[in-house]
Amino acid sequence: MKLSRRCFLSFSLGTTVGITLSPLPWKITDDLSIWTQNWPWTPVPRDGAYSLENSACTLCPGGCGISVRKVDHRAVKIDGMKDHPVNDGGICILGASGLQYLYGPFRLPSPLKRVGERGEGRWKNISWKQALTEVSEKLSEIRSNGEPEKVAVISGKKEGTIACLLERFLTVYGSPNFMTPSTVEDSYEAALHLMQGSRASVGFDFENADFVLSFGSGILEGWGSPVKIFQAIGKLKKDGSVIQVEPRLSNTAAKSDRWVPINPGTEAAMIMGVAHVIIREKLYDENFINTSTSGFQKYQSLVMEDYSPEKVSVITGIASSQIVAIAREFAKASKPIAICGRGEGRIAGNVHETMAVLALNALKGNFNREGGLWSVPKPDYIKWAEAKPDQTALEGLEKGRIDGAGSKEYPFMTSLLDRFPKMINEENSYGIQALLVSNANPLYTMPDTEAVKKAFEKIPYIVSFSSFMDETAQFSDILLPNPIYLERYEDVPTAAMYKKPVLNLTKPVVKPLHNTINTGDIIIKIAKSFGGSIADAFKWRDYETCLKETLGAQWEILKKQVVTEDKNFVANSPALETNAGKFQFVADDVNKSQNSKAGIPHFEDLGINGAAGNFVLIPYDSMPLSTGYVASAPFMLKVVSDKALYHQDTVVQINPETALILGLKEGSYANLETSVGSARVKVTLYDGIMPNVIAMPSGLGHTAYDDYMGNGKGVNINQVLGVVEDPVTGLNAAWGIRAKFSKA
Amino acid sequence: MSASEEKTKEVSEETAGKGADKSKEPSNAGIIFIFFVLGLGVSIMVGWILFPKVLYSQKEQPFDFNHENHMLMVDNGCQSCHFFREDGTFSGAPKLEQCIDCHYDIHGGSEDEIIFHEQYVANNLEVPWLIYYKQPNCVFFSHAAHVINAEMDCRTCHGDIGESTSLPVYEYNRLSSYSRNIWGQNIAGLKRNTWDRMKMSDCSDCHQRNNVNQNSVQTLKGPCFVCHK
Amino acid sequence: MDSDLIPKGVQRCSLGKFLLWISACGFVLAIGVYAMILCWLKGLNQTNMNDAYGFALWIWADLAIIALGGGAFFTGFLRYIIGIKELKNIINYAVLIGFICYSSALLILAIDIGQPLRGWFIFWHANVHSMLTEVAFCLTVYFAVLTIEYIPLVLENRKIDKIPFFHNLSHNMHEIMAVFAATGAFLSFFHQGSLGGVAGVLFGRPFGFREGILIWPWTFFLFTWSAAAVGPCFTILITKITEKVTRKKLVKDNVIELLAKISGWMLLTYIIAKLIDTYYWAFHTAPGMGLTLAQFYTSDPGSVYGYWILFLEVVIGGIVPALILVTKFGRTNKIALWIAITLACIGICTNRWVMVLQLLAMPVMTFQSWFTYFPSWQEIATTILPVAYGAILISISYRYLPIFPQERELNPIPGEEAEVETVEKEEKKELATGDLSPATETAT
Amino acid sequence: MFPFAFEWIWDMGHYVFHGGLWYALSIIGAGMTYCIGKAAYDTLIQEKGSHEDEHH
Amino acid sequence: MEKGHNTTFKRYGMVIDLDKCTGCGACMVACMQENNVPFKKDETDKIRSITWIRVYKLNNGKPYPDTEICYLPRPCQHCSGMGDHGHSPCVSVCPATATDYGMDTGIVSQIYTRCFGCRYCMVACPYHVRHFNWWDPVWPEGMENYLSPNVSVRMRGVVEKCSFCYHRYQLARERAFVQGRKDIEEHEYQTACTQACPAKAITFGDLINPAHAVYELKNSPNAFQLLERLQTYPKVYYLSDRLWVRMAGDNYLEEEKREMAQAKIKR
Repeated sequence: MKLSRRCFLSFSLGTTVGITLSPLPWKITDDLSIWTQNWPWTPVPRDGAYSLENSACTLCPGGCGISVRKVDHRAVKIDGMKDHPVNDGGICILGASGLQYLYGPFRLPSPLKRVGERGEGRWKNISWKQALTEVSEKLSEIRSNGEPEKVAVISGKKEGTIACLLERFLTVYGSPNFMTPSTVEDSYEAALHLMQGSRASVGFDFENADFVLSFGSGILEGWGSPVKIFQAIGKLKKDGSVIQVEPRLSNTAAKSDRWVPINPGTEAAMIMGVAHVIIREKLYDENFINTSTSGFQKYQSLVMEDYSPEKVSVITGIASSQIVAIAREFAKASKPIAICGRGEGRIAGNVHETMAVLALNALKGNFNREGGLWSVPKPDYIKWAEAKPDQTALEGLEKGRIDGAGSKEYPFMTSLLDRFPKMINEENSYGIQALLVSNANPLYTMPDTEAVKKAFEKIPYIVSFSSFMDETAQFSDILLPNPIYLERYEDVPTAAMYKKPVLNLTKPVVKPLHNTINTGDIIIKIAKSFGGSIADAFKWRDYETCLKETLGAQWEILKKQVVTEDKNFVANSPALETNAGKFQFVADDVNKSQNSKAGIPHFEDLGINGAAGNFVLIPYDSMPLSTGYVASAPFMLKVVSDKALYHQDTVVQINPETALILGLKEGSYANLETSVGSARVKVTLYDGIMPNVIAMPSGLGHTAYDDYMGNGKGVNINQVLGVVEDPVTGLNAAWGIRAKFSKA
Repeated sequence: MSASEEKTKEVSEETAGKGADKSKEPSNAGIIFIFFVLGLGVSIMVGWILFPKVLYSQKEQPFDFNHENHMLMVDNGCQSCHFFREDGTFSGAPKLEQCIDCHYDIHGGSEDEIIFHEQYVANNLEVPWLIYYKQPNCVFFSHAAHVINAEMDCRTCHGDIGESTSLPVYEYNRLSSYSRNIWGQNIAGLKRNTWDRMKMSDCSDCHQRNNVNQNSVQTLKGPCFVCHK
Repeated sequence: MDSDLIPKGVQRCSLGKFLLWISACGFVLAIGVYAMILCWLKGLNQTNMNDAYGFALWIWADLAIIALGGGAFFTGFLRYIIGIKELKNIINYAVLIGFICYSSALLILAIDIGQPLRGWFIFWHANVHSMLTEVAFCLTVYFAVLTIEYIPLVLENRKIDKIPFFHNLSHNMHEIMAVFAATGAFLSFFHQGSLGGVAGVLFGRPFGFREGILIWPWTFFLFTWSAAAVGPCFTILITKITEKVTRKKLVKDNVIELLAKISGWMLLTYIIAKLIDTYYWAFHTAPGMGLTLAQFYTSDPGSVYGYWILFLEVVIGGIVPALILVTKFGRTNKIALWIAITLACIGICTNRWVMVLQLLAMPVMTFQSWFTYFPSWQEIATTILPVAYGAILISISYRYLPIFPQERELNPIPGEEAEVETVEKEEKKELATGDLSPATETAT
Repeated sequence: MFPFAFEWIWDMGHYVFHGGLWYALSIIGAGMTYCIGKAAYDTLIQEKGSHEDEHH
Repeated sequence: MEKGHNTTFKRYGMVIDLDKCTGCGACMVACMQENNVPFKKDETDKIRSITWIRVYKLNNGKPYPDTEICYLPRPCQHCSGMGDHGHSPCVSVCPATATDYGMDTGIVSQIYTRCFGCRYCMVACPYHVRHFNWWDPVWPEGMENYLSPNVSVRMRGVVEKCSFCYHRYQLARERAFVQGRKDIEEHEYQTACTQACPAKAITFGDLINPAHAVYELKNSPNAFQLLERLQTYPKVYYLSDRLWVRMAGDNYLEEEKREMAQAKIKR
């Protein structure tokens, strides 16, 4: 026994020595470490042939060119397109995240039909044929009931072939209700119409200006075409100066030469105060005033009477000496631009404020010239044969728009989406039977989410063309997913607030990943299914043909170079189109029934929602948080500061003084309550904000998409913000809301 | 251990201590030594012969390919099919599109060509070639730097695959999933030809010999980033 | 039941009681092992470490137990190199404690790295400029030495000793133990130092950075010195605790007092060096980087590290125990000794804490604030694991191995005179051979 | 650790560092080999328990 | 340092104009997309969130209304260490030589397959540019399709950091080789953040080549480096005409701050 044990021990020893002398232990040790270097669950990107394809970005109205880097058929990177007139190689955070939208799991894979209750999230895959048949049948049913006006469209885009196809369809179908979300551009458009008589968009030549006086505009927070503006401001910082007037030290304020804190909502008074000093000291461009304007006297007397620096100082909280200094600086500059429109311009604002800013620019005559403010004509390349509505359609069109745009009250407006929920909820309108939503996500982006949802609940049939499972898609009855911009053709005629008209073409850089159909094709198909006058208005075989025919000679050029720009574009003289042939300080096309000053720029306290509460809640925008149709991509959320979103909580900024009074500390929870809704938030102490003002980040609080895309992260600011109607335009003029704020 | 066993053991130890069984010792030592040698032998066999067989797995190429034959028909040597793209990157194994340039139809009619046509051309599928000398994902290997800038011969790393008439068996390491051509043909790590193994030390040895960018602060050899990504 | 394994002439508790105690420790150990496996399988996301706290609780525990385990090398150094014979009565225990500390430290390191299967890269692909390489090498090799020092103890188990080979092996190892001990002391000097170097060489971290000579920052020497000073205190502390637990006197007072005296003087000299170092660092090194002592020990938001921790480390954990231990009263008074050795251990742990955690908590870029961190349960469990493991190993070793040479003499079992006789006989023999002379009062 | 590792350089750092390391390793290695070898020799060849008495 | 300028030895570096930077984060996203940086469902715990370039928000510490803020993008500083010997704080401490400094480019590399995750380099770096992969990188289903083959995806348990888009340097060199050139032009090698920056605040190039834009920019009186007093010799320079921003770049004693303010007044 003893021997066998010893033998066994000896055998083991021999084995040990032998194994040690063999490659076995050493190779296994080595191979195991190599195994950790190639864990099968860590993805290995496949290599292939590299290529670059240029296209245009459509994620925001900025109109930038992009270069998509591809490896074989996969897109791996989006860069800015070199030498593109708008972004010249640069790219914004949203554009750079584009591929996450392309490859994200929150894309809609195929047409879907709702199975469970609305918003429950239970869907059934259906074929395109079935989907289109169902939508066509529903629409023809409504039309055959003689109620074609009860079909409405919400389109995220105002211009371009898709928007025009949708509008054209509605027209021949018989509904006037083509609605688009309004932004500060609408307010500018209205003001330009009132003061110059033109139907034009506004453009700013920041690149060549030498002074920018901004009244709360978040020009570095996503305003206009961000990349263009970033580049211009960078240059302006070297050769000129920027003054930012707003209650909060935003990024724009931080980057400007001077931040002038102002009582929230009183920017218009400040604009008028600056005008006052300029007029009083006769610093304005006399030649321009005399030759190219009308109504100066009336404007002057109002300005001189009501807006002395002392009076303005009381309203705005800005020292009168500072008002005088700013006015002098503005007047002294050779190419100064004054702008208004808060944040990134999501909310249209009070038209009188916009008019005041136009008037201030007019004092320096800085219109339609280098370094000034331009009126850019609407794109005019869509020249289709006029659609001929039939009798049913004409009857429907006569019923007038549900949102009141173009009515006696708001004569020159074309769309007032912000009034839409109210009109439906108040039930004195004719109501809507079917709603088509394209490129928009109103259930998330519109103020007073609760009211919007209530209105949508009253609409029996909602169709969404969204590419993603967003809030509105989630609440729809049928989903007809559009391929995303990297998979489809579409004209992109906008470059927000850019001084020249540009036309981009977005084109498929990758094969469509999912079973999607371009919204343009869907409209053409549905229209054809109706036959008669409706089909007649859509003679194109498909959307691509339509686009090709519409663009004509430009098609080939655009396919090759993505963008065309009229380099020699010169805007019309500002005065050309008005009746008087001059820039009008006093507008005539205004419903003056409510207010004697309605036609003159002035400061008007429209009041803000909510009587209760000692605090003022203002939204703030930032580049990493998308507030529009698409939610922020995972990459963008990664960039969001922990002082805006912390785990699942929205973080609001308050002045340390306010915090002291309320007994709040950095990171404590607080309850926020407005007349619209309430929210539990975290607070961060920020010296760059006025006491008693609460700044809340917008773009958070999605309830759709997925966990990576911000579902359930923070509070949607629209849950606590309301709508204030501008008396002249009917646009939303709310800039904030009163709030109760207390320790939670 | 049972109590009785212990008792016997103690007893035997005591007797051993007295030197009663001294005569047994040498023979015991001999048997013990034999067992040692036995263990040594078995484990060496396992380690050197059985282990490599278990460690490496073999995979079949989709179908056979005759390099020699193809070399006769092209004008530009290896680069006819394995070429540089304009951006400097290397194309590697040809894509289906390239093959069809010549093989738009069945030419030779060999079994392999028929497989190629029936299974891949007909279905527009890329041939999933197994690449013998594919470096792992952590490596950046520039053919341009070696073939163009350093004017190296393909043979240096790929051996005479260009003259082969059929494809060798593709062997890969089950643990590390590396091709045996990278990991080394010889289990002991011995190397006869330059192309026998393509591990890091092989790259660095050649770089050292040719004094390629020996500028690392840490090793005074090539900086890691020259080959790693 | 296990009486055959228990050394002759000593009394041990019943096996049932023993197993109960072992299983209690085993339970804690099991939790630690579970946490350890979690860390290995799921990765370090199981911890609350973050990109600012690249090192955290574990590394502190590592540094602390290595410092406390320094008793092994320093006692070994004194016993075998300097030749202080009395220490033979405590060297076994010092070795055992050192073995536990070092094996725990290695285990913690194995859990702490993100890629345990690549851990061997530190040896194979060593970067000799890195203090961590030095730590890893010396730690591993010294652990081997400790194992070698511990093996003969195991072999002295009554049962094992009966196997001739092991008996001989144990004997041979004893014979050349001085060589091993010398190597161990050499290695230990370096790795204790290199652990100090870990923080001291970080020239991007003003809190840890120290000037020094050649490649060694002052912390290198301070760490070695402090480990040598406090290690014996920890050995005494554990001995005292063992005595309390076993309700027996195991080591004669003269041995303890001798060790305490050496430790006290070491501690005193260390603390003087530490004060000089702190002064130089605070008033020369730091200002050169634009920093003041007040910025290191501040009540700024996020910082819990005020001057109190400096006071705790230097005064309470340094000066006070040093002064107690250098006085004869302090060494001989039971309570004073207890206080002193406990404070010394706290002091060294605080020092290691400061050099790991406060170092990382302090922001270097002006626009950052102090970083906070609280360990996860997995970290705490794996940190307590060595304590349970140590308790088990000590218990088993104490029960079955002749750890304390003086135990039989100090705790004679009535009615077993024969046993006592043999003990006396053995001691006489030792005297005769001059190999291992017994400790006596006069020897000091 | 070994001269054939990629990182090895024949410089002072490696001489000192690895010199120390290999020195320590060889002492330990030699020491242990001696102990085991001698123990084996003593056990197998020499008379058992010859120094039973020397040991404490 | 200047003598090193020839076609083979370069010191790639960056000059970031903080007066231009708007803190928009485009550089961060461009970098993440370029370098296969993973993301998690919740990325608000910023000290466990991997971003090779991070934009910090600095403030002048003054109360309302005198508050000023400034954004500071912080890529890896690619320190050359004391005396430009390449012993940057992180390189010298790595026990397994997983991070290295190439004298040919001056770029600090990080080799993920070599790193075993001891995190000593993270501890050594005062800029916090190094990030640990606490989790396995997981992409939502389908998103792994955009991963670039030029940069390896990092596995759990290793440290990663900005590489100055070294793969772009490699690819530019390949192109140059095929075109028969040995060297590359300034515009051929630009990092992803530089290319993306909508405000054009980042300039990248060879700091010791007078033909490169960064050469002049770094000598501006408004230029400063982060923590240069620690003698890390970073290769990222910052520009700002605001004194408080320049002072925020390093630690200064109170009297030093006073002196700097006075010097500014005199100037």
